[in-house]
Amino acid sequence: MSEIKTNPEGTSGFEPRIVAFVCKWCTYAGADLAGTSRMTYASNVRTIMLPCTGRIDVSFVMRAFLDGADGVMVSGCHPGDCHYTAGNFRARRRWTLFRDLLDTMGFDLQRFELAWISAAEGAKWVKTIQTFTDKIKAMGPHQAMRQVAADLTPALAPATGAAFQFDAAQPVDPRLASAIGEALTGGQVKAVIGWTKSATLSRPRPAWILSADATGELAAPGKAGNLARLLKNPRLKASLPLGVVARRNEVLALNVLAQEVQIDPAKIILFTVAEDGKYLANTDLAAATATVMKAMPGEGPSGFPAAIWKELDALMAKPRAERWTFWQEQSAKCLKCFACRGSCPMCGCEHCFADKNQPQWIPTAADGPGNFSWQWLRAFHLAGRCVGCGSCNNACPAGIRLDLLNAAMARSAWQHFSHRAGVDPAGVPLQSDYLPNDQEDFIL
Amino acid sequence: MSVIGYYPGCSLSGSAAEYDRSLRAVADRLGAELREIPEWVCCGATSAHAINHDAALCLAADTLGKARRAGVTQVLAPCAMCYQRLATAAHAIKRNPRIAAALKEAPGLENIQPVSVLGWLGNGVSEALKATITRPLTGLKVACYYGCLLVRPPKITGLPQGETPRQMETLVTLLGGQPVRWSMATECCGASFALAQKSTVLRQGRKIYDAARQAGADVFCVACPMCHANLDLRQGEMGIAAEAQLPVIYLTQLIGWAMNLPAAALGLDKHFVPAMKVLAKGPAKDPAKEKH
Amino acid sequence: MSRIGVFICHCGENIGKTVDCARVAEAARKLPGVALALDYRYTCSEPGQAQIRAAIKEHKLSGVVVAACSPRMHEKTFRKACAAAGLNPYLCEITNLREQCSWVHTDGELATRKAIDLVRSTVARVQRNTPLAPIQVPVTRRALVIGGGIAGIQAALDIADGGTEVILVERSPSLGGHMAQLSETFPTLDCSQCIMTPRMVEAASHPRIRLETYSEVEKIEGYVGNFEVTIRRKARSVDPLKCTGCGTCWQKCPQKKLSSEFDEGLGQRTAIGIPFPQAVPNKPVIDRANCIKFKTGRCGACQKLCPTGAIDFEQQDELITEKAGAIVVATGFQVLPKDQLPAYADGDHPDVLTGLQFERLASASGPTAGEIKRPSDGKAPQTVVFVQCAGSRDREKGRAYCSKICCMYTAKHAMLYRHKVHGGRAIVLCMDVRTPGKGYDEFYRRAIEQDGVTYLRSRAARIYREGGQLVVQAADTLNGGERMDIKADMVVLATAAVPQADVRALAQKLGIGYDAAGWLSEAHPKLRPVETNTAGIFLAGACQGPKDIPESVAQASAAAAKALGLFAASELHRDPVVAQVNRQPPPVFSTCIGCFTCAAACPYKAIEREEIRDRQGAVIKRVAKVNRGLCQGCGTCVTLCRSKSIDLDGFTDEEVFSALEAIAE
Amino acid sequence: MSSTPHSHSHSRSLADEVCGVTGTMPLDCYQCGRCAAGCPQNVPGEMDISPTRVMRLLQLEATFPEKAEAYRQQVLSAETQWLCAGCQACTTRCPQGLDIAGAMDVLRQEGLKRGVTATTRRVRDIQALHHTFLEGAMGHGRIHELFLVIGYKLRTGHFLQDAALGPAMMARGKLHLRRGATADTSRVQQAVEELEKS
Repeated sequence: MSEIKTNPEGTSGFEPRIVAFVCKWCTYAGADLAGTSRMTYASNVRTIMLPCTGRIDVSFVMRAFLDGADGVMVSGCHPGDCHYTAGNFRARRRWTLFRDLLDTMGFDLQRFELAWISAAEGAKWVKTIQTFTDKIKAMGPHQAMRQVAADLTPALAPATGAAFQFDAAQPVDPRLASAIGEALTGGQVKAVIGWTKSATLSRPRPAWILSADATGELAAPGKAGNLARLLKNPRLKASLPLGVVARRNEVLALNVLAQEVQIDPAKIILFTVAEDGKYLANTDLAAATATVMKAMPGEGPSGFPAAIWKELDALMAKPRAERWTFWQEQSAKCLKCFACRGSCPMCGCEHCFADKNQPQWIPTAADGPGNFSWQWLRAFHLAGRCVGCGSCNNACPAGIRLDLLNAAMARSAWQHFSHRAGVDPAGVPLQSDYLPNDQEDFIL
Repeated sequence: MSVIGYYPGCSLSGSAAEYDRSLRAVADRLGAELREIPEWVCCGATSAHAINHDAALCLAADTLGKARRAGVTQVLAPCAMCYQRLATAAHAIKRNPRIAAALKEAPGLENIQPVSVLGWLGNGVSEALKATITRPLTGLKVACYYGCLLVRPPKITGLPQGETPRQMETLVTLLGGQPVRWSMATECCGASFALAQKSTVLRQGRKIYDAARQAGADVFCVACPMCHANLDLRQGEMGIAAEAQLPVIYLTQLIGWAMNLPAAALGLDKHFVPAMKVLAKGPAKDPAKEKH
Repeated sequence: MSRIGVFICHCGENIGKTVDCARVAEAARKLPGVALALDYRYTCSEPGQAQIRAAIKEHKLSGVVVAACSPRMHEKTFRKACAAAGLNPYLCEITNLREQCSWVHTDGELATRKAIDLVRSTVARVQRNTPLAPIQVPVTRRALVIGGGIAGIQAALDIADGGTEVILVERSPSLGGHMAQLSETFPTLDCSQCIMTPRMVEAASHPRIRLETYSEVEKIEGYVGNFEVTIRRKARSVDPLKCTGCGTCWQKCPQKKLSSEFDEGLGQRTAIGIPFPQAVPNKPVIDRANCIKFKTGRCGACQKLCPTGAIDFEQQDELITEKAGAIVVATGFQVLPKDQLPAYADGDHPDVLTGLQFERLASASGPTAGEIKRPSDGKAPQTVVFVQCAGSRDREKGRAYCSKICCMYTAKHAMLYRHKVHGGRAIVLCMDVRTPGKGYDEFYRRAIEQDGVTYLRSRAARIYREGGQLVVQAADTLNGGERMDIKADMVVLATAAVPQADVRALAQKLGIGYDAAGWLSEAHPKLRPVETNTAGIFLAGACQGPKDIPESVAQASAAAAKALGLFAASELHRDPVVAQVNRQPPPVFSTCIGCFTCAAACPYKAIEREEIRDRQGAVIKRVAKVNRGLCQGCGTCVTLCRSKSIDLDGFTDEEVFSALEAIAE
Repeated sequence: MSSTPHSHSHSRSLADEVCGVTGTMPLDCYQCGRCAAGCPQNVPGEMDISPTRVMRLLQLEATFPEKAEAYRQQVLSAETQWLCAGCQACTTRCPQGLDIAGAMDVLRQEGLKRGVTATTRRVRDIQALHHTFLEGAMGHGRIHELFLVIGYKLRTGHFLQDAALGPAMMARGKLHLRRGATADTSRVQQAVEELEKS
């Protein structure tokens, strides 16, 4: 075997670790072409080949970073060239949302590169990798991510913010009580989910009303919470047709659940209630949705207290590094009690990814990496689905600003895809859908 | 129409005075403000880039810098040579930051954009122009002669059709004139060789003249002082009898004429090959003609 | 504990020169779960493969990692070797140390480190691999051939003769393509139509070939062995069953002055008619855009005079769907339009022709019945300049490639001209003359030595008119670049061969690749020249790149052989890289909650709803189920699944995560 | 990315100089001759060697170090680059996108730098014109045509050339006796010096 050349300066100094996730048909072939044409580029990149950009899970990207990558690149076929016709279109949407999430968390997007590289573009592969490597070299090691592992002192500031509205239980609108009573006696519904006084808390708590004479226990719904989460209850099947005391929170949530085939709207009657607790009508989901839509602004994400957008703007106005620290301190408070999950009407999985260990999607310990992984992935799973009811905030014993991340995702969905959660029971889920001309200015 | 930087260049303050005069007259009629770049320096023309690359770029770049300080983002350079040199400099500044640095210019110099007379009249002006045409050049057969530097090389001028430009034809048609179809529109006239290598100028000039003549043209329409000088001054030397000679008229003069501006205001009396006898054929009466 | 065998290939010097393979093997040996690691000069060679087979048996390997060239090169080879030794082939993974390591990195130390990381990663992945069995899918014994030029016809005939049905789709009203337009063919100078038309008739009359002319492929779904094709039959305005092709309609059509596409604008045609006399099928089409009846509502002469009442102005486009097991794409090429060459065409001078126009001029069935007359005045041109590389080998214009056929057809043109116009001057401007091929160079020399054609080594600068006279600006580069302005009576441009304008759209429908210029991409430039990257779709002819007739025919037969090979098996074995929804014992059944976010995103509609019922038949839960036949394994569903209940065999989350974590170590 | 071609000779070749200034590589030329075919000056009695031949000589100079000197002499002492009118036809048409006119500029300057240029009368005239012009431009910031002509005539001794034109032009106000406005060029001069240093 002939002598192997080594150039000394090549091995000295900071050598960034770069992971590239590429699709099998275009970019991997393009990289092969660069080889067969004997072009040369920096050797820092470690490539992982997947069938399609559609297969590239954002968790892979985050895991690469957590495992110490200084830069991550994702690349596949140009739009229209996907071997599977549309995998890259869906991936594009995913990245748009993911980048906005990272940005909100103060993550430096410079370290996350995306490029369309066809099988014929060996030269583009070389150029992209080389430029990216040089850029990361100049930026230095990925300190921010190391910070995640470090033991941060949790921010112990009391939990305040738009979504925290605990108001004492008020007497119910008698018209609501009687309407429910009639429905139960008349047999239109087997049970009704509503609100009642809590023995321990001042604020109302959810209750299953099974007979007309139980309507006396009813209390007026507060502003917080979301009854839709009770539809996860195994009792549900036996209780159909079911009545639900529905405010905006419930109506929007029910739409998402209908869209995801979790409920059958035909089997649910809504006792709609205005924000001030006044009983409006006894209708089906479609009618209720129409009423809610009328009350909502025609623009912007659905749900969420209006005040939250100012809070979000204020957060985004902070320097990146400050945002990053803010969220690290927030997630440092997390106890991994999963109250957020339990209270969320959208978290309907019987076996949450967080409980899976083959593979382990998030570290189980309530430490830096564990908490951080749970926090961002929870928020990402709610992208285009969260209706901003704030249940998670109210449930979180540590008072983590979960609603801010949810709001950021909701805004991203609206700004890039004019998507509003919970307004159309028949709509296609945000990330399952795409438009050929979805924005992609961030992709090389 | 808005303000635009104006870079007359050396020949417009000398041998091409009528180009300058007619351009200002036309701009005035179009309500366009030409803001002359204070302290503008010579673009270096052929000679600078022929023997000193750096000097060529710096001379042109310096004027761009002055234009920026004059508060304009576009510089109109009527002379094709000046335009080409400024454009080349603008292009080079993008590629090589050292030039701007050497001139102690702050970043962003590359945003100052040189504009040719065609670019200027082409972009949006045409509509305004139409309204001002009161003496159409009906029946006037025009050989639109671009020469080299107005259109070449495409990488600099940004005109993809480097071989077959049509902007001048469009304008002449707009003036009511009749562009002839000929094949020497972008042939070189010999440019700066008038002094040092006359044989070139005479040979090329003759070729261009013959082509225009065969195409049945009454006049040349030009937008370059060198093209003008080489054709206007030397048709005699090319062995063309006086009566067969073709007047060489600046684009801006033709426009001015079509705007019914007096011949003198356009410097139409300054040509070696008299232009008036051809233009006077036009339908409308020429107020300036009586004076002659 | 797993027992992985790692085999590092030097690939002669290719890997070994840059990567220290011995060191990589040494590092691999230290990895947990690795039973042995060997480096070898050529692992893909028979002894190399024998080494793997032996090791599997001897060490009872539970997995194999081959660190060699790209998996796109030899994955199959090595997986076969493993299978031969009784190891499930999907327990063998490749690490790419050549195309993406040794060939692209110059620093040996860094390259070796990278190699070690990559091997470590693949070892970790293989430990998670599970044995997979190929999927069996049924095959529809019918082929779809797109394009009715010589390539398409040849492919259709070969497949049909092989005993399989063929649907031959041609978008124009007749078969024939460019070859039908040609006068004579090189290097034999036999009349193109004399050899072409019998093939057209043969295809039309073949019992197993169904023609769909004046039709286009609208949509393609499915996968190898089971494509579902939607074809648009454009309205001919003529009922092909009633029409006898008697010709009355086009003889009587008053709209006679339309420029003929078949004659490249040199001849004229009527609004109703067949593109050329030997057209197959011999059934006319109405050009609705130019038909007086359709434009003004008046006329209708053809309808009045048609003896069989075949004219049908109301006829509509028709969509039909067909099943096919394999597809041959033979959509051919076009020549660069003259207006793309402003420096040459001189404002579309009538006497500046494209090569294809000259073919029509020289063709006995052409507008001049084969006499060389120049379009402007019908005179026989005394000097003709043939300009090669008109648009080809032009890096600046994005066509750096050689159009390949021009050198030969230009020699042919010059010859034909000299034969037809005695005493005429034929001057060819060329940069090189490229004549590889049987009898090709002899043919080109004949043009010079016997037919007195003058070759000038020059690329034309510009073609313009001086007075009435065409002038070609040239320079003799073999004489120091002496400038020559050649006066010509006619100029023939060997305009570049370029891809069909709409080929990209078709490629996207088919899900096959194309290069920067727009030529369709083969699966491998040397070893798989007629396959595409999509199983069951093959290429024939010039849609893949410029080709002459014999090459197109050869490739068409090759594509046909591929298709027939596919039909030979009773069922297909597909790579088992498909998604599946997890199943678990009751009461869980599956962690899927049936939100069907996946189904909404599946490009192949491969995700179905399955209802899990109890003994009484009551629905316990509704979950997603993947149709393994339809699933193509893109994995989009896997990524979208929040409860992580779907996974992709061959690329499971576990495999990816372990590969990823191992890279980081 | 190491796929850009480089000359095989170790000392900087003329081709390298051309590449440095124009950003295009003479080694890419495939000698199609389109530049020569369209060049108005590539005619008998004008250019002594054709542009395409110039490009070829640059390739030879870069690839055959052992004969580089001879090739360099040959190309630098050609009249061609001096008779180039800079009309850009070649640059516009080159299918390989080479800036041939730009190469001519580089060759003139390399010639002057190395003191190797053609010495024919007309080349000296052309050089005289360029120098007079550039001095005028750098000196006064603007060119005054009359002074340009006078300067040129003093340099070359062609006192009678176009003598008749002068008065005729003055009569038409196209030529003035007194020098018009000038402009300050100190910045430019400093900049040029600085660039030449680096």
